[in-house]
Amino acid sequence: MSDGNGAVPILQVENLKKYYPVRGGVMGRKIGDVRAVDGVSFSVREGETMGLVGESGCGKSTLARALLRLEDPTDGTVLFEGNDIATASKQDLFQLRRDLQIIFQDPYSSLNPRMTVGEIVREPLLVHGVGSKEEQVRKVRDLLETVGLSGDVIERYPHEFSGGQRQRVGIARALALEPKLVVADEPVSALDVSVQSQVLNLMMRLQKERGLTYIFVSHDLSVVEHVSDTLAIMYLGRIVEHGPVDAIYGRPAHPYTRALLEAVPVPDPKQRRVSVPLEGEAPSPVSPPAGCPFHPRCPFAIEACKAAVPALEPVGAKVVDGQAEHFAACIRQGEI
Amino acid sequence: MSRLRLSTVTAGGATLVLLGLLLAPAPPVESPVLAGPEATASVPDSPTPQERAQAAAEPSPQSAPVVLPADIVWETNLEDPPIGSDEAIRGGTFTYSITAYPLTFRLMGPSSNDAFAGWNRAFTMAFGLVMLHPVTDRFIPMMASAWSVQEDQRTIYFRLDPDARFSDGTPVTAHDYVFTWDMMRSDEIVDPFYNNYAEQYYESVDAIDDYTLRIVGTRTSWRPLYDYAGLWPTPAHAITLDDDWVTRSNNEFQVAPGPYVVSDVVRGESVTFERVPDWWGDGKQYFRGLYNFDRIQLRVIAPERSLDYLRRGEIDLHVETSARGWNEEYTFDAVRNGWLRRARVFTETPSGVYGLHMNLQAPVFGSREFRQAMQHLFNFERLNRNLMYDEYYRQVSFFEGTQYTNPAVRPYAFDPAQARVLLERAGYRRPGQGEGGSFLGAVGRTVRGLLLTRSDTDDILVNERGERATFTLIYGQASLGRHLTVMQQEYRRAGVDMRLQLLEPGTAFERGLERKYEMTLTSRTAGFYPSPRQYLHSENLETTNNNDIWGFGTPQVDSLIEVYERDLDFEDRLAAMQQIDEIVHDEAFYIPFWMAPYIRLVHWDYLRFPEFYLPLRTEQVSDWMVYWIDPDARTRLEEAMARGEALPLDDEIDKDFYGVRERFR
Amino acid sequence: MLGIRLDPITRRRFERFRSIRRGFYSLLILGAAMVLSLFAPYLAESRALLVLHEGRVYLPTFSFLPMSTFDQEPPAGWETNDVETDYFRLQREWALERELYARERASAGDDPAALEALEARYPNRRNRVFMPLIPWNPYENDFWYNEVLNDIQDRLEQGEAAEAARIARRDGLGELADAIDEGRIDALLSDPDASATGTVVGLARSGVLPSIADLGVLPPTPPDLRRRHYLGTDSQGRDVASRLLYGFRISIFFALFLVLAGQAIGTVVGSLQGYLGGRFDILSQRLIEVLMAIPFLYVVIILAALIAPTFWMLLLIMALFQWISITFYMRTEMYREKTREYCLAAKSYGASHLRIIFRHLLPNCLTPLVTFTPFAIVGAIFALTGLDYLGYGLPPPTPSWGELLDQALQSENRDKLWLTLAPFTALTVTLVLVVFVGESVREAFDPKEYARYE
Amino acid sequence: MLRVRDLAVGFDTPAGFLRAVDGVSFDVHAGRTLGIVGESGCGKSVTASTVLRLVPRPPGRILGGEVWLGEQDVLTLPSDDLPGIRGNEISMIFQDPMTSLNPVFTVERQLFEVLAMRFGMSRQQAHARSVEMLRTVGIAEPESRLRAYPHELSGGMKQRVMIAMALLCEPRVLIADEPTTALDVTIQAQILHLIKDLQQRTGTAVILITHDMGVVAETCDDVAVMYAGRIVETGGIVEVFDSARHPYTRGLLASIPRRGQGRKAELPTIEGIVPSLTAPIEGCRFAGRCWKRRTLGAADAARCASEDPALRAFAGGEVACHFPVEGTVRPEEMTS
Repeated sequence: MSDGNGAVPILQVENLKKYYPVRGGVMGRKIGDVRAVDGVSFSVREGETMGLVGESGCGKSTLARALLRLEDPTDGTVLFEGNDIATASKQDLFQLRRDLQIIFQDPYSSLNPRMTVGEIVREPLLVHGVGSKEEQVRKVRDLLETVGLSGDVIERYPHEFSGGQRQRVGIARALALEPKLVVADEPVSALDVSVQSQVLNLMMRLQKERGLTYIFVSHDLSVVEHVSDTLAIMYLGRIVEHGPVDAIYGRPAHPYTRALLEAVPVPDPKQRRVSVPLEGEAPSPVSPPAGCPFHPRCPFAIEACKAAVPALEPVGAKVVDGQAEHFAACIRQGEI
Repeated sequence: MSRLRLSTVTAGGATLVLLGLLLAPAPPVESPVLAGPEATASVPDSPTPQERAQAAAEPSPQSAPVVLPADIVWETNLEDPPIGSDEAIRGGTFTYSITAYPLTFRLMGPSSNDAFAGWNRAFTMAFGLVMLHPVTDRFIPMMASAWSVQEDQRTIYFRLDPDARFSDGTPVTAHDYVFTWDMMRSDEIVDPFYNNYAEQYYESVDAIDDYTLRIVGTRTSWRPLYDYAGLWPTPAHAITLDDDWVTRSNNEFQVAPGPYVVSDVVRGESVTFERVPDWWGDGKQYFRGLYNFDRIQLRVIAPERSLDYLRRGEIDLHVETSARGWNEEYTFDAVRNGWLRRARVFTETPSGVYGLHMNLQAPVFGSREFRQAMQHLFNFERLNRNLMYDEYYRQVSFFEGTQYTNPAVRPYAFDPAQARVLLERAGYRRPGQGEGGSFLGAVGRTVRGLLLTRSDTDDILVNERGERATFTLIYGQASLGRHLTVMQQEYRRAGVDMRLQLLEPGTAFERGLERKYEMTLTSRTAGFYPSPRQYLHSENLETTNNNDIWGFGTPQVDSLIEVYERDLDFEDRLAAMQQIDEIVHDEAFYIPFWMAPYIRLVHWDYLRFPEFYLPLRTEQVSDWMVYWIDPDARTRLEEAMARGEALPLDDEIDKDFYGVRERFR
Repeated sequence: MLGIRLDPITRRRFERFRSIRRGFYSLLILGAAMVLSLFAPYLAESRALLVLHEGRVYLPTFSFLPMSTFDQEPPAGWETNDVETDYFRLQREWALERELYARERASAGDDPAALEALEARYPNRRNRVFMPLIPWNPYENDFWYNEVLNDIQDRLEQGEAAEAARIARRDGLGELADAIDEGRIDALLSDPDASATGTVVGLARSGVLPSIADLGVLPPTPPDLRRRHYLGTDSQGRDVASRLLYGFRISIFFALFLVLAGQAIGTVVGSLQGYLGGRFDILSQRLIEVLMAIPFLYVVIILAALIAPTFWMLLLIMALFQWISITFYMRTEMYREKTREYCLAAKSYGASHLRIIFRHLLPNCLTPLVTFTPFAIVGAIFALTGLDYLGYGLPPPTPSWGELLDQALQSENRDKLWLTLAPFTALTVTLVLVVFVGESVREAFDPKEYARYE
Repeated sequence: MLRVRDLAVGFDTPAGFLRAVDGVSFDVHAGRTLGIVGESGCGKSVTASTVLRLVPRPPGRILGGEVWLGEQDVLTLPSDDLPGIRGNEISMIFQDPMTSLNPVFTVERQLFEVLAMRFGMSRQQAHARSVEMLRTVGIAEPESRLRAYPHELSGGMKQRVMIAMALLCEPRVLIADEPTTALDVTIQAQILHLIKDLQQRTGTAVILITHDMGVVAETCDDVAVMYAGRIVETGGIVEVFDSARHPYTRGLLASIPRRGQGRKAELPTIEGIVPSLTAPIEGCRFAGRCWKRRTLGAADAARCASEDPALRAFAGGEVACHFPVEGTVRPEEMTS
């Protein structure tokens, strides 16, 4: 997949897998696998935001962490500007980490409660030995001001801040090494609505100012729609639909995407749903169903769905430079 | 405190059980209870390999028919004075304490060697052929009226006393001795000790006729009667020896030749002996004045409660084992009024080696001057006066309590000045005072003072090689810790650093045997006849795990030991042994501790003793039943107590009829 | 706070701890006692702190001064150069000279020759000895109670009544000294009611002279200010107060070192287990279980029997077992804490494992460490006391509470209350203080409010 | 059905005494659902638990107010009578079903306890009723689920069990405290649907506490908006969502990203943070963050800062604002 509108794909993921062993017995023998991420491929263009959506347990957080090699992937490649993160040596990885940063969901547990805000933001600089002490301190102040906190807060501890302010600190820390790609793992899920919009605004401003590329992981479809350029929907460790936001929201090709969109409660009492969009629950990733993982809940499932895992296929006719942009993994995508 | 008694007989050992009275062996106490400073441990006293080989090489006389030699010369001894007193009055019940209820009334087999067994042996069953007179140390008749030791020094003929009867009236015959030997060797008794003893000591036991017995020992001995006259008669007619014997006879009152039989028991509480009516021994020369009570009741009483029972009149006699108790507790009215009498009776029994031992193979003790200095620094008087109520006597001789002590040997006096002279000769000097004087030294001492140890080892003597006068004393008796720490301070003041290490008693004992120590504190029990070979002969040097814990051995002493063991002339043996005693003293590797050559008695006034109180060779009151109950005195006491009147008091609590105490002055 | 910037959680906990007065004051008392015990050689020691002699100043704490320095008479059998000065006796000897001088000065009049003779007779009256509060080191055997009367008796028998009186007066037996000085002693000794045995010891026994009625006894002796045995002596005549003090010093520092060493090892092992997880965790956990199955006290006793247990050696042996329990807590703490996102964040910018463990995780995992430490100290004190009690702890004559307890519990000492009370009280007070600290720490660290719902 | 008047609850905190709920009044009617919305820390959960007098003491303290359940004031009842109210008259569902179920008992055992206590049922009766109830809340294979322990159930399943438990006693009032916050959107839709469905059948009054405006819009009949321990606006669902009068409600609704809002456009936000409730507040609690106030004249703005507005009736509801908003407001106005 190459660039469509002049933007370069900064990150290319091919067939990424992350399995967790299931252990048992006194000496912890491996007795099975949890397929948290099971063969995921996509690419992200520089300066864009890719939304990654799915319900809990679908593997989106694991995927986010595997991308940054916070977890060692079981298989697959993660090419960042041509370097494979998945297999990079310790030294290479150390250098690569400057360009790849992460923002976490929980602003409470993501900041070490025993370090001051200044120390927290400075840590990456210390680890990478960027600049002199004075330069580092100046840089920390700048960063904090960039994210909307006054530079005086460096002496204070996380517990003195509200959730939104903490998330800003987390963002400042992520920006300290001036990364190119930031993975935001549910960055606003834990925040109140009023604060959520502040943080989203900040993230969007930073993207504009610094040309950042985001991978935005969330379960909140409204938020994702607001900030993303492209979107990947995950279900049971796999991407079931992938494409531009408008295309997916406009015409979801996968039944799961469709159900997901319908399930989002709309803050408008006049648009109430009448029926439940989707029955049942996602099965356990330890023993996924055969065939299409979604088929047990899918209202459109047919016998063929049980046979094989459907591959991502282009949706419709929209093709840019000979490459499709919108994909869905459903054998009946054309029919429904 | 009377010497705690551990059975000293060992595999094949001819040591005394009830000293003098019985030569009969008893199995060793399985787990030695160590109590009090005088506690002793025993170690095997077995024949040397050479001796065993020698015995095996000789042809067995058993093949020849057993006949009495034609030229046999019978010996007997009726010249010695009686053991008991003619004043003794027969009758009454004597009540006394034992520490535990007997597990069995057998003398052989499992559990047959508890506290009660001593009484059982002494009063009912284990009546040997001859005994040692407890004052003259000569053999006198017991079950045998005459004996004849042959020239090979291991064949002995005995003529049995034809009057001897078992308690059921059956005559005691030579066959009963043969049966004893057979029984000792049998598997049915489940008793490896006796199996072993019978095999190792006796080559044959034969009845020539009903009243003539021949015993052949396994090896030549210069003391054959002592070694081979230990068999007692077992009533063959009353015993069926089968697999069930051990269980069946557990609680059976045994048929026995002695003056008493067990007549009555209250399980867990008491055992009563009753005198055999018209006992055959009454009237015999050496049984006169003995066994005066009609009944002896032994009640199970914990030792620490024994005095209370005495005060309540529930027992007649109490033996005080604590110096503190002896000096501090007897201030109550019954004692002040003379109703209860106290007597500290001096006796003389072999006491064995007891004290501090220096390992001659440890570098620090390589110098004789150094060892002698250690002797001079032992302040026995201070310990005795301040920790032990001045109740103990310094042990001196290596053969203390036997006839072989060298009276010329005197203990090293406490003399730090002399010790310093000797230490200097051994090359040890005070370290320079530099440290104390310099500023840095002062800082060093201060810092050390602030840390965890007092900086009091600075003044320890040092020799030219820079080695400090330091050694470790290992010991297993925790109760001696207080004596040793006082000693330690005394040594330290003289510049010698004695470190103390308390070990588990068994470990301490083992370490001694293996000579893995510098200084150790142990004791050994001793037999009536000393056995210097196992302690001092150079043959022990090649190996460890023997009683030569110091690693001592010189050709001179070796030859003296030979004299003692081979020479049949007592004077020669005596001279040799006294010389050994002197050499040991001069070599100074053994710092003898103290002993209590007495028994402390507390008894009601009606319990009467002969004027000599107890025979010379007495270790505990059950050894010789020379005391009796005086019915008149009983009446007198009861009246005095009823009226609250005092009885005339004794002038002297110490009874030293034989002048034992003089020997320690 | 002390110039160290504490992070807010620690600060809050510390403030909370401070607000729990019982624990805070217990900590202050313990701390003060520990610091004080470091100076034990200046509190309880038979060497004087300071001697002023003929215009010179001596500091005997820092140097060995033989008796010859001050012309003191050595004990029987010893030479003056060999024996360190008996400062406690020296103090009394010089005090006696002052007393006698003052007495005779009043009657000497103004005759200069007589004054000169008087001055010459008491040359030491200007000299001074300053003893520590407890003038006994913990090793010294004081048999004075048993010996002094015999000593006086000997002098009397040798016709040295003046010397006998001097000794009596020197050692605070004024009543007896007066009786000798006034020549009443012979009459007293020959009166069977006053002395049944005709000796001074008999005189003491009869109680005719009440001030010597408690003499002639063997150790342990009861508390007595005359000899400055504030808590009496033990069964070897050693000062109980002095031994308690040094025993405290050893117990508490031993416990402290032991716990510190144990917690350090336990923290490292537990942290690694929790952080690395996986095989390492499982294998080491099995090993720990094996180690735990070994009966610790028994092993220490066996080892103590094989090697002479010095302070550090015993510490080492016991530390081998001390660290285990804390690993469990550190392990679970680490397991929990390492999944926190700040740990992932550190990983994401490339912080090394060590940096993550020590800079990020450990400070957040210290709660069990701190809360368990006081209780571990209690355990360690108990273990040492127990070992000493059994006789397998520090070798004699090391002063120790366990050894004192052992003496106290000997049957012959059952009526010697001071022997029982002293170590028992000391042990109880110390342990209660440590437990107070521990409880308060725990409370301060416990995030839970003990709330109740209706 | 339930009338709450002037409820006030405070907590002792290290920072001082905190008035978490300060004069809250509302009514709940049979068969209707009242939504209480607000951001974290506004006092909505405390309000709910106070209705059942479930305030941990210490540090909590009920300072005053009345909770009328029919003719009974719950707050003045002897505490012995409380168990008769809880569960029977008023039931509660909590946010985290995991901590609300006892992990060491099976589902059946927990349901049985409720039934045995309330109705004195035998095991057989209870079993039958439990099966029926589980079926009612949409649990498949109720027989086997009864034998399960809580950890063997998924989050949605546990929440269903909680609802089943709450409904077993046929309460008059059901308080659902963030019942779906921990759940995925598809499951959330199912649970909300279930609650509504059950309510229609039983006529129970429901108090739904949530921070999600979408959920409120989807489910509730009436809504009360809380801010800093107060109700600032209340009214019918359509009225409040369509024409909120309070600047806070307006701001809150505007800051939610909505579909078709214009991707990556800046979201309206409410600047500042919730004031600390440990210090006494003069004037309007929202004054410090109020966008409307910035448009007012100096005199009016001063009134906001000094005078505490009371709830005033307005068309279709009540609002606590001196200068309520009317008509439409452009997002930019709110942000500035």
